[in-house]
Amino acid sequence: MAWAIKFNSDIAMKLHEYQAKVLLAREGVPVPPGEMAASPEEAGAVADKLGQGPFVVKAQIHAGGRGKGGGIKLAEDRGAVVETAQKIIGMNLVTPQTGPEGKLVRKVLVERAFPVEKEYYLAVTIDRSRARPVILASAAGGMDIEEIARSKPHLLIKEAIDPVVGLMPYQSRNLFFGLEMEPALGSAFTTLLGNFYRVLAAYDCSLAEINPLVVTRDKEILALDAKLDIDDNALFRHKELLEWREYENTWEEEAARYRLNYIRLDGTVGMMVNGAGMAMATMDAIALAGARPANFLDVGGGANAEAVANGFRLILSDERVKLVLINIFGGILRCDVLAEGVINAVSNLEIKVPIVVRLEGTNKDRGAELLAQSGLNFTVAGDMNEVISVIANSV
Amino acid sequence: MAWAIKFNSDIAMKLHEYQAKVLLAREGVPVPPGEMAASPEEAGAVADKLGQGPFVVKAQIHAGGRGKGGGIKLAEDRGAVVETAQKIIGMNLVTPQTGPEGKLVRKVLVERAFPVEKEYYLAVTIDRSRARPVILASAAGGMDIEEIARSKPHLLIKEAIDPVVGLMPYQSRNLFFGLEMEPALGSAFTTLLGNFYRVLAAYDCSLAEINPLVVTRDKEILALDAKLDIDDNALFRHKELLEWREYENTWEEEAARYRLNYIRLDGTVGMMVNGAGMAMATMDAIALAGARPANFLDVGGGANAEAVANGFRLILSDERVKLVLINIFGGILRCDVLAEGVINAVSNLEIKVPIVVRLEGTNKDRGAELLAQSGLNFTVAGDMNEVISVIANSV
Amino acid sequence: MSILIDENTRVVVQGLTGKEGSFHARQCMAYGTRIVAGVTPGKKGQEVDGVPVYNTVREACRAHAINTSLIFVPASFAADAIVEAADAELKVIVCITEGIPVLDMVRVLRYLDGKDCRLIGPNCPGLISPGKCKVGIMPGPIHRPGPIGVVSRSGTLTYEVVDQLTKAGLGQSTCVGIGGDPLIGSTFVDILKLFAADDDTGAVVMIGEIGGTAEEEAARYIKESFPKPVISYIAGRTAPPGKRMGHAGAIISGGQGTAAQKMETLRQHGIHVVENIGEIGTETLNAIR
Amino acid sequence: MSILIDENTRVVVQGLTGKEGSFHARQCMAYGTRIVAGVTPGKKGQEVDGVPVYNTVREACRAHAINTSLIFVPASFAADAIVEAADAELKVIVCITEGIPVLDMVRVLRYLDGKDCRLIGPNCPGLISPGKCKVGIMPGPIHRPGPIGVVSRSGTLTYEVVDQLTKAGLGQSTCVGIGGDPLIGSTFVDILKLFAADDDTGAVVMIGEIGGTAEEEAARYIKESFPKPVISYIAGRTAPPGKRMGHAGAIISGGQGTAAQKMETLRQHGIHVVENIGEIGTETLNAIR
Repeated sequence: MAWAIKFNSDIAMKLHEYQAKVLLAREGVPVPPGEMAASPEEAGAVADKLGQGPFVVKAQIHAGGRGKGGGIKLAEDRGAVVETAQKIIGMNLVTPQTGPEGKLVRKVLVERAFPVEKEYYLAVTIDRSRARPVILASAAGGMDIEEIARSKPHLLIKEAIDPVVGLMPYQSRNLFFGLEMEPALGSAFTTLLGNFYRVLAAYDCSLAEINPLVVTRDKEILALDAKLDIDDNALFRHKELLEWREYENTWEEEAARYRLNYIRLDGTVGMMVNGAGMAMATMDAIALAGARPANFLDVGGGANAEAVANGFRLILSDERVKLVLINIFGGILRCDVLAEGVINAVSNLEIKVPIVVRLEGTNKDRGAELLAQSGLNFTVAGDMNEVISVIANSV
Repeated sequence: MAWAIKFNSDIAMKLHEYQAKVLLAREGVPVPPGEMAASPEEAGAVADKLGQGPFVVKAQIHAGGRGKGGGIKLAEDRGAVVETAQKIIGMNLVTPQTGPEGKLVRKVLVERAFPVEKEYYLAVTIDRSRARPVILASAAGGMDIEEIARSKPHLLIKEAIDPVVGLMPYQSRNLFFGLEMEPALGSAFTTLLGNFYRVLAAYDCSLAEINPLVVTRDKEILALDAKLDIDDNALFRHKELLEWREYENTWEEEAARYRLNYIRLDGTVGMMVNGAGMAMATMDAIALAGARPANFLDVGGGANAEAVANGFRLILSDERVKLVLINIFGGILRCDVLAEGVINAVSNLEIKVPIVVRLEGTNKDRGAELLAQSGLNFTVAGDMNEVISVIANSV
Repeated sequence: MSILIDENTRVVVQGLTGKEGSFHARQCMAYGTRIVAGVTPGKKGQEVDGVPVYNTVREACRAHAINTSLIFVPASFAADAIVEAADAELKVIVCITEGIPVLDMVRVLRYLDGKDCRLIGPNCPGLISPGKCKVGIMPGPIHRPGPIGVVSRSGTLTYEVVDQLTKAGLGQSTCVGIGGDPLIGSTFVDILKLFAADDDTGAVVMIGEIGGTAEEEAARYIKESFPKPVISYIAGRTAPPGKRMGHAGAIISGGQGTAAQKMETLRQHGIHVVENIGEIGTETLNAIR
Repeated sequence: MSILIDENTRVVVQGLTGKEGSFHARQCMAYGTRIVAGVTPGKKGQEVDGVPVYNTVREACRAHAINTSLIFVPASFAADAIVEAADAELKVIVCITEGIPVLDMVRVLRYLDGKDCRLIGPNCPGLISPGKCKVGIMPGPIHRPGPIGVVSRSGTLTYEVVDQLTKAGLGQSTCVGIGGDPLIGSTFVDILKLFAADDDTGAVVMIGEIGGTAEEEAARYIKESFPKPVISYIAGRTAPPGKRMGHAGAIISGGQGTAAQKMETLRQHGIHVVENIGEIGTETLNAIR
């Protein structure tokens, strides 16, 4: 169960904490008063608006563990807010989740800080094996959910939601009594839970997470940190969220413009394949040949010549690429169309790296013929085994 | 299927047409502009507000077939509206559904009249056998649905709604294409249908009916007449609708105040029973004895002495009653409690009619003893067969 | 044998601390029913006549072996209570509560579709396997163990029938009140199928009433595949059309769902129909001789 | 024999008049599939290569004997199309469409629960019983009739495998692409159960990939009760964690759902695991000898 969460959180557009809190607040989930700031001046203005401190200044990047990397700081007053924002904005924040290269901080969230009495974990996501939304809650707030699931499974409460009836009152009670919250908080918790669960459907979240959910010393319940991931496939019905889309790097942004399935990797073999499973299998074959792919590029089972040309140009523009492998099993995508695309792409380019081509399936002979006539310099591989041996000999 | 509709329409609080249209309009179902008027003056004011005629003046009673009884009249202008309202308000309207006694008209609905091109039937109710909401539609608009179901079943389109997915677009298409509406009306119809279906859940309707749904000469779709019945059991979550409650007669209104299940009938045997099934069986037994019940009165399987007293007083205050039958099978309701209730009820009353009592079940001996000691004059029946023979001898 | 409940039944009462819940739980225990836990949110730690109370059914089921629920919670919470019991995988759920909105029951019944769980009611007196177990609100003392299965849409009318059966020397295997609402968890046919498989049930008395088509559906099933004699009574022959006779489901209209029609259908399908409720005991005795 | 589709399959294509729908319907017909009707709302009366178009599936089913649907409608309408096909009681529904929102699939799968109907996909190439019937978008000519059942989460990778099988002299009984999404209508286990009962299937090639636990569940089922040899390949051994590899379901994270783990589990459950995709044809041949 625990890692089903992680999976689903990844097939999605990630929102920043401040964006998530805007949406949560819109549905009636209480969050601390606060606003995003893209500069120390803006941060100061937010502090003015919020009034008296203390405040908290939080780096807005798409990765967790920000506190450990120095991305979350308390600030007693307006002056400290500006000073802290100065330090955080523009820093390269390294956390356990960013990898050693870190992430550049462009924005912070400035909020009022609250004295916290107790922390909880609360999330809703899709349980793949049961094909249902599931609410997860734990009194071990602040911890990573996978860590809770591993080390304290008895503290993880799960409520699967049947779409026939939705979130039922008894399930709220299972969670409330399971978390052993103070009786007086029952109605506040139930209201929060109902509103929080509604966020899932309202924005097609693949993951909605509040961690920690806190009870303050004044016995208020607040979403102190929040994470929303939006199902990519459902973005067509949430067009207003598209302006929040950010890409990992300019490569992936450009690929998205061409509707190509591109992921940047760290090897030297540029790879163009049709079909996701085939692309993964080709990566594995490259590894068997002792090399590593520079990218994952799936032009799609039904790609046309234009998609092929765009993909090929994208690969060639990557200076790390020392060899290009085109591995196509023609089904809907005919091999002659593939060849046309490749020829179009390179008509104005000087090719500096060796190219290995393997064409199989529909119209493979015609495709091979077109490539041969094009003057393009390339090596032919007859099947997957030949692909492996050609690459092994080239690196 | 057809008569499941009728059933469910009856376990409900009926709304007047003008009330139904208020709710439909609130959910986005287009209705003709109009308002309720309780006097000819008010009717004139509504006509002023609506502007240019022609208008239609419609008697507001809880029964169908109003047109046939003269309860629906066209009025060309304001003057005709006032005149027509004068005639209709206060009339005793007899329709095929009111019975020969008719119903007193207290209010009219004044609306703009529209030239109609085509009439349809549209309803949503609960299909008992499938335990689901079902949408019913027919191009034979204006007809009674039971009549359509009987004589033109091929014209009746049914769409059962699975609560897992709700009303799906393909079901709207099944209805739209099934009704053979003009293609240009597709989007207007789909929107109307979605809004109309939402009314069911929004107000817990046991029946929502638009008959006729019309296409006007200007190609507008309108709910020309509408009927909503609200599930009695769900009124607790629609308190705002309670002010619209009306009773058939003052007897039933008084019984409702005491939370008694009372229905006025046309015989001479006043009857007090605990439990609905037992009450029906006792009515049948009275018939076997050659008499007819003056009422159905179920004090409830778990009634207390107060409910019994209220029920007994209600029966005694009915001058048509020539004999009172108390038939109690004590379960939760103990027979001694029943006896107390009866004794309380009559302590200040002079009893002019014979009373037949049959007590069975819990504490029946103690109950009989209390009644015997009370000075009340009554006949004891030992079992249902004796009930029948005692009544047969009394009438 | 018997159906649905017996000596192995272990009951949680949802709504145990309420007036009705505590009263009837006491009556059931006095009859010998093993009521092992109660549920009332926020009242964990209390006891009712020695029965421990929990906040949720899940908690109760963690602490006790439970297979049956008896529900007394108010109508506005009853749908929730039924789903809570089903989610806890209780096999028999008896909902006494009356007045549940019909759209709530639409969702509940769809939820229960395909689940290994039998809902009795709502708006019903519950059920009793005389001498073994009572999970309901019927008066225990009128029942005797014996070969007659009883299934009924009505409450007190069932007591009348059972009383006559007992006085005629005919004990009962199990008596099931399926409830008077238009949407109920178990129909006549559902219960008849259980009686068909119960060796200790020799004949069945089926008490119907006006409204709906449940009796007609039962008649078809009985003729096709029910192997035991069935005696039936239909209440409401004199009920006027278009009026709701107490039970939400008991309304007749336009010549449909009438008692006369039901009785005719039952007779055509070989079922012994009793005209006079006062004679159902003796007629049953005659019919199964 | 074969599973799910054969000479008796009669198909309606939902979205027939679209570019993809008409192209692939033509390919299927060329392969010999009986496509008897198409559905596109508002296009009743049109024809596509002689196949009549209807406004609704219900209309199409009134005019023709249909038991299978092939769906090409856009993602935002696909959930509706699947439910429409199921409501018309079609027994096999093949949804090619990719990009259906996961919450739509939650409702669709709950709707299908307990219905006598098998959904293949979405986001899949469909299925083919070589020489008999093709209901999908795979290239027909690479297939040959024979004893190998193929089941796969992938599209083109399946073509690669089938091509190798055919070249190795191993024809296929039925090849089923179950789809790459996290929520799909039929799992490996669902399809394996059908292959288990199919006399013409002698062995199964199962193509898995990273993400989820479908392969592990299949491994358990195979060890417990699948009577035929299974050869498996898992794609994505070198995929980095936390990245979505094309298929919505193909992501690994935190040491879970990795190819290495899946391959280990499969081996432990007695399944022949192929390391090099280039050798799956020959290894299958060796494994079943």
